[in-house]
Amino acid sequence: MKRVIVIGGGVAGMQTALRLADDGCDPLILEKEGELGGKLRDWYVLFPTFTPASEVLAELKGRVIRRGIEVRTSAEVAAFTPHSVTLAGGETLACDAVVVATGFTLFDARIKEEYGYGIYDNVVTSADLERMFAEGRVAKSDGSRPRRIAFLHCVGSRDEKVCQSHCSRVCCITGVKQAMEMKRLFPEADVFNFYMDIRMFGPGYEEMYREAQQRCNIHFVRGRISEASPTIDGRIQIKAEDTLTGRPLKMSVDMLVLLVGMRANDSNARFAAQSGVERSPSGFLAPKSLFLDGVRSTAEGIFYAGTVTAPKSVGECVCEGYAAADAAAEYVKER
Amino acid sequence: MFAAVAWKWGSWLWRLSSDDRRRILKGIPSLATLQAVGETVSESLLHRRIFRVNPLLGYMHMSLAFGWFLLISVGWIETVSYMGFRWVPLQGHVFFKYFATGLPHKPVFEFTMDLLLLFVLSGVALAWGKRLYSRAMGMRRTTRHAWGDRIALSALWFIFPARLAAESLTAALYGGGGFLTGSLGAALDRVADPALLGHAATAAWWFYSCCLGLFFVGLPFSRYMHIFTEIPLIFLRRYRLRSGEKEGAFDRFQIEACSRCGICIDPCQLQQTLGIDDVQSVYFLRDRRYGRLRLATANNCLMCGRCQVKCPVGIDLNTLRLNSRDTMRNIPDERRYEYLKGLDRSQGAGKVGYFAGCMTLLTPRTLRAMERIFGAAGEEVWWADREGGVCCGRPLKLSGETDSARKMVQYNTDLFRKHGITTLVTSCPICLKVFREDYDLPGIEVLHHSEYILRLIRSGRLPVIYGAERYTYHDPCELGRGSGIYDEPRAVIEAVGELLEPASTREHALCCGSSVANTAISDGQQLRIAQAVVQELEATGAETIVTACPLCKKALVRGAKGEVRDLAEIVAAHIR
Amino acid sequence: MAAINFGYTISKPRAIDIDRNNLRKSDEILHEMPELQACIGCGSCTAVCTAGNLTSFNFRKVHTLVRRGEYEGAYEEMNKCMLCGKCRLVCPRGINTRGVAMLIKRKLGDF
Amino acid sequence: MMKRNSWNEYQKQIADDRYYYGRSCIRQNFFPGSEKAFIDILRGDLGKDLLDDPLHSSCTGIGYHSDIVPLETIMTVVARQFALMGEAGYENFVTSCITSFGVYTEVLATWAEFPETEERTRENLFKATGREFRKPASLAHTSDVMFHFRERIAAQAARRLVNAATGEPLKVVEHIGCHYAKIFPKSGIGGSEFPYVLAGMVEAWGGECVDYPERRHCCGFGFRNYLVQANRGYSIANSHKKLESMAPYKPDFIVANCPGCAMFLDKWQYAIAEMEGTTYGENGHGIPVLTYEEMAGLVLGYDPWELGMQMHQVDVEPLLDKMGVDYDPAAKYLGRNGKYIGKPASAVVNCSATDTVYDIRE
Repeated sequence: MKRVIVIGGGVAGMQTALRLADDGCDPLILEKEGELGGKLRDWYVLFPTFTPASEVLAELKGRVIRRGIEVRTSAEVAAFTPHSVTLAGGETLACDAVVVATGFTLFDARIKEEYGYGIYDNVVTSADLERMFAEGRVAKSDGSRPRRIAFLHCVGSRDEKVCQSHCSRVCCITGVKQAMEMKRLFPEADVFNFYMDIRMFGPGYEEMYREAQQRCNIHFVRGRISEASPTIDGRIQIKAEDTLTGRPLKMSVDMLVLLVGMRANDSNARFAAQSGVERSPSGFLAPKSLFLDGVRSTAEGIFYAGTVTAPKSVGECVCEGYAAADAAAEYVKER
Repeated sequence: MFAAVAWKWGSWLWRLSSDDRRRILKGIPSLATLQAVGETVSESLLHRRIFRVNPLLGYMHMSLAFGWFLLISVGWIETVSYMGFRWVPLQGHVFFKYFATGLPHKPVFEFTMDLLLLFVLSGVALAWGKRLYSRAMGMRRTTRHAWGDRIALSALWFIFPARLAAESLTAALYGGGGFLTGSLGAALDRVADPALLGHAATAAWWFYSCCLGLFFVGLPFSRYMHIFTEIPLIFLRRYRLRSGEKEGAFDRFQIEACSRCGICIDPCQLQQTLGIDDVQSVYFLRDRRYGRLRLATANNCLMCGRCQVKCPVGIDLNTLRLNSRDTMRNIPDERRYEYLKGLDRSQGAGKVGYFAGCMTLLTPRTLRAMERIFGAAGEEVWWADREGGVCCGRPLKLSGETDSARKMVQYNTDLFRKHGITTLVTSCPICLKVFREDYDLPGIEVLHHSEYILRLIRSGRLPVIYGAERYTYHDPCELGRGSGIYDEPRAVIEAVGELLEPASTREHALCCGSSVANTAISDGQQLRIAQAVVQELEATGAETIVTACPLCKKALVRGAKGEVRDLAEIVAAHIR
Repeated sequence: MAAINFGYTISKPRAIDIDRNNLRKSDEILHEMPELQACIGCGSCTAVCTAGNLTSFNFRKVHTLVRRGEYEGAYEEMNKCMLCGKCRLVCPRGINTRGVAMLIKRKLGDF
Repeated sequence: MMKRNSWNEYQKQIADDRYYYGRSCIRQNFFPGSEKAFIDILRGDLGKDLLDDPLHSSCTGIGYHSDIVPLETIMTVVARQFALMGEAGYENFVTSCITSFGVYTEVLATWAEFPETEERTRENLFKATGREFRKPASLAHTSDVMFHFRERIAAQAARRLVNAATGEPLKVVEHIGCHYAKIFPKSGIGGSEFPYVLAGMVEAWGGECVDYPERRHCCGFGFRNYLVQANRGYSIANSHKKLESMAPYKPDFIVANCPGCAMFLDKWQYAIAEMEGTTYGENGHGIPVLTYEEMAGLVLGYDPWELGMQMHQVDVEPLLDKMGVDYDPAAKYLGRNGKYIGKPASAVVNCSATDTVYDIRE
């Protein structure tokens, strides 16, 4: 049986491995963390259905285990070629093809220091908030209930000032979802979403957006927050332009949630240099073609699945797992 | 009771405007009085109009009203025949049977009275039935009443059964009675102990008199005030008194003449399609009468006029709703709309002026079609608002802002006069209605484009080809029920193709649901109404739905699978 | 204390200060017509507006300011509206814009 | 206290000795003791070599930011200063003015980005003056230098920024001029969002910085906003906004590193008090505004009148009392030679509720 190594054990990697097994290959998942699951492990519920992420993850992991797919955790990849993968420890594994499903890195909100993340209490990121939801303990740092919450879209997305020109796509709908969750937890609180554009690209997203506006009375203000500063009573004052009225706007909030974007992994540059694959200007790995070869790299025998090529939703990553596996299986059979 | 009624009428009459009073004085010695008497008989007693809407319901109302009236008059004659021709009060008969037990029987009277009682009782039975199961009466919904009404209604319901019981028991004790009371009495006599019968008779007579008393005391303050109010209303209407855009004393006659029969509920599309059942005219009039009308109720009406054509009392429901909105919303503000000063964006010159209206500017195909029609007919046209104009004012009026509407009216009137037109054509029925009713345009003939196009066709100025298409026509409310234009659009359609009539048509036509008169229902609700209307129109099998209102067109097109066209469009497509 | 005339005064801030604005009427308006929150600021209403064609009246801007608690001048501005209802026909979010115009006038005016 | 350490990421090279000093155009009018204090501290207390060259000129920054002086001209003027520095045998340029600092930084950045502009400047300078120049080895603002030696000054301090009576640290509002790091965030210590240059001094000398909402807001000078009288309402509105925002924190004084900022935060307090009767400090007084040199001078035990603090619009005596500075009230309005220099009329900003306010127009 042909061995195909899947680098990364997130949703895309797991689905790739499952499909490779279906296609008669012998997959091996290399996961750098201690367990499978990738970023989804830190997520609470998924848009637009509020499905628990753990439910999706448990199902996928269960399938991987039941299928007896070989998995190596805590295995960080240092380098790879189409026919070998070298681990950080120096061990080299031979294979017939490689599927790169290494995902993305969350943007470090501290870089946008004007928003005060890591400086002021009660400035949190969307990822922090997911963790708080999962732990069932959403509150201000002093334990009290927030009365006014602001979400800021596009932190580390579409921002040349931090070298992230691309759109991370899923943050808009995440912002809507989290705003609704906050409103559910704190019905008395006012929730404001500050956005540059609202990009509701997926099925059911627009409907969810509308529900957030009309039923949950979440205020959407078109304008990017320029800065956050502390107030004497421990709140955060934010400033933005309400571009739809052409007036500056300021208010103090109890919590500021930064919807952090998806950044390309730093390892992409290394992989590109070593393996001859190409990177797009955004830093994500570039597929051979955006139209006909979305899961193939520019190098023979190297395939992509998931957010390693661009920001994607969970469902899209899983779909790419199927496609990447089929493309890899086809390749190893012909070889 | 009579005092309360008299006081009410007196005060309303007193508060009538001097113009209205002059109309009454002029009307009294005229033929109108005789006609009013006739109408009073046919409506107040016989309920001819209800018969037309719903025979069963008509019978119910007639049996109650006319039956009771006869019962009172025949009873009075009976009393008189016993007591001789001395002064017998009208109500003298009520307890006659109770007090006059020892008198000789007059079988003719007893038979007649029993027959009448049966007549009334059949009506009561129907009323009970209507409450229990309104569908059997051909009404999907019946009125939900206020507490005062329920008491009066219950009293009314029990008056006649109580009278039957009382008279039967009396007949059982003392004999006599007709085929109904007599035979019932005889039956009772056979089965029951006379002492018990005696007590029962006393109780029944007491119950009867209580019900009667309760009813008459409650009458002026309940819906039964209509029994008496309809009569002066008929007279005043014959004397050409009308409700206007501001509330007036005459409105009170109209409001209290409402019997809350609930006939207005069924035709209401808000009820039919959306299940909204607390805003219909009956509830509106009730709330207004008792001074608890809310804006939400006043606003939630399409003002399509479907209920008005069905109203058995002929109450001017739309106008009353309009002037309620005026009371609630009108703000006289002289500084409003100052920007209208000196504005004139009109184009061209000609004796014929064309006013597209705001909505037609959103249906440019209609506008282009009118341009073609004018061109083909060789008409020189002055275009009032092709490059944006000022609203006709009707939407503001419909919203109750009548003073603001006056500003629009004044502006457009000045504009029309300034450009010296003799004919004003509009393709918007909303504009048409306000032009005809509220604009003072001497020397300018106002025409809806359907009327104008028909003239062109009939005079040979616009030669059209008869095609093979089949059309169905949707009557716009403001054009049909609002302005009485039903035939012209139909004649125009028939000149270019085959016309198929939908199930509800002409004065019973449905409203598209997007009426500017309603600011309460949501977009989704408007759409549902439009879909229901389209369903009926498409059921005709026609390929194209034709209407003659840009707003109706916009509304219907949302729900339609096939094409929706303005009248002008199909004509323009058939110009030879 | 007699103030000195410096030839200028302290300019009023242009910023909408949500902390200072009284949002009661805004809340009432949104409570009565929650659909107004569904506005996505596309501007169709303003583009099609009969009054906006003749004046600087901007329905979208006025109702957005009202939602932020900026009521000053909103009533006067809203009174430029002719209630013709074209905006309602074009709103992609199906907002009952005529209802909104009437509601704002009612809440901010002397009704 | 703020969890702030991001300033560490914005560090720059500051020379240790041998400075060529560029003065400000306007400071000597409003805070005449400050530049002298800087020279005295550097030469006297720290033993550094600093050249105060009388040949150097205005950088023309005010004209530049008011759209009067074109870019080519200002580049040539800057080049001339560098030429003078080279001729004097120095290569570390320090300037007393934030706008100058911004101008020098901008010009150097422009030359680096567009080398042809540097070439043209060389030609222009040579044509105009016959001089040639070398770019400085280091460019710093004088507050950067003071920040650089903050620990040494702390070691030599005669007193600290604490309330002498209670021992509590003084609450200080630090205000950084916009041109310090807002144009080129990497040119300032701590970057543009959380500049640390003044905060570092305050903390090193025992004070405590106040983090108030409008901390980053401009003082309102804005060049055209002040210079055109019709726009002055906007200028004062900016200071007004800052003062409103900081007042709840009850700061003991304001320290600024920009000539314009110190002046406007000081003088606009007077104007606001006269216009509206509003004051923002203790007991109905204004909040004293210090330059960082004055602050350093007080810490090192200089006499406040030697530092020129009698020239402030808002009286500094309440602060001096709080810090336990020994001063002679009678000497306040005596000039360097002991001659009476005149006394300003009383103003609302310096009167407590119990004071009598005189109308200065009388």
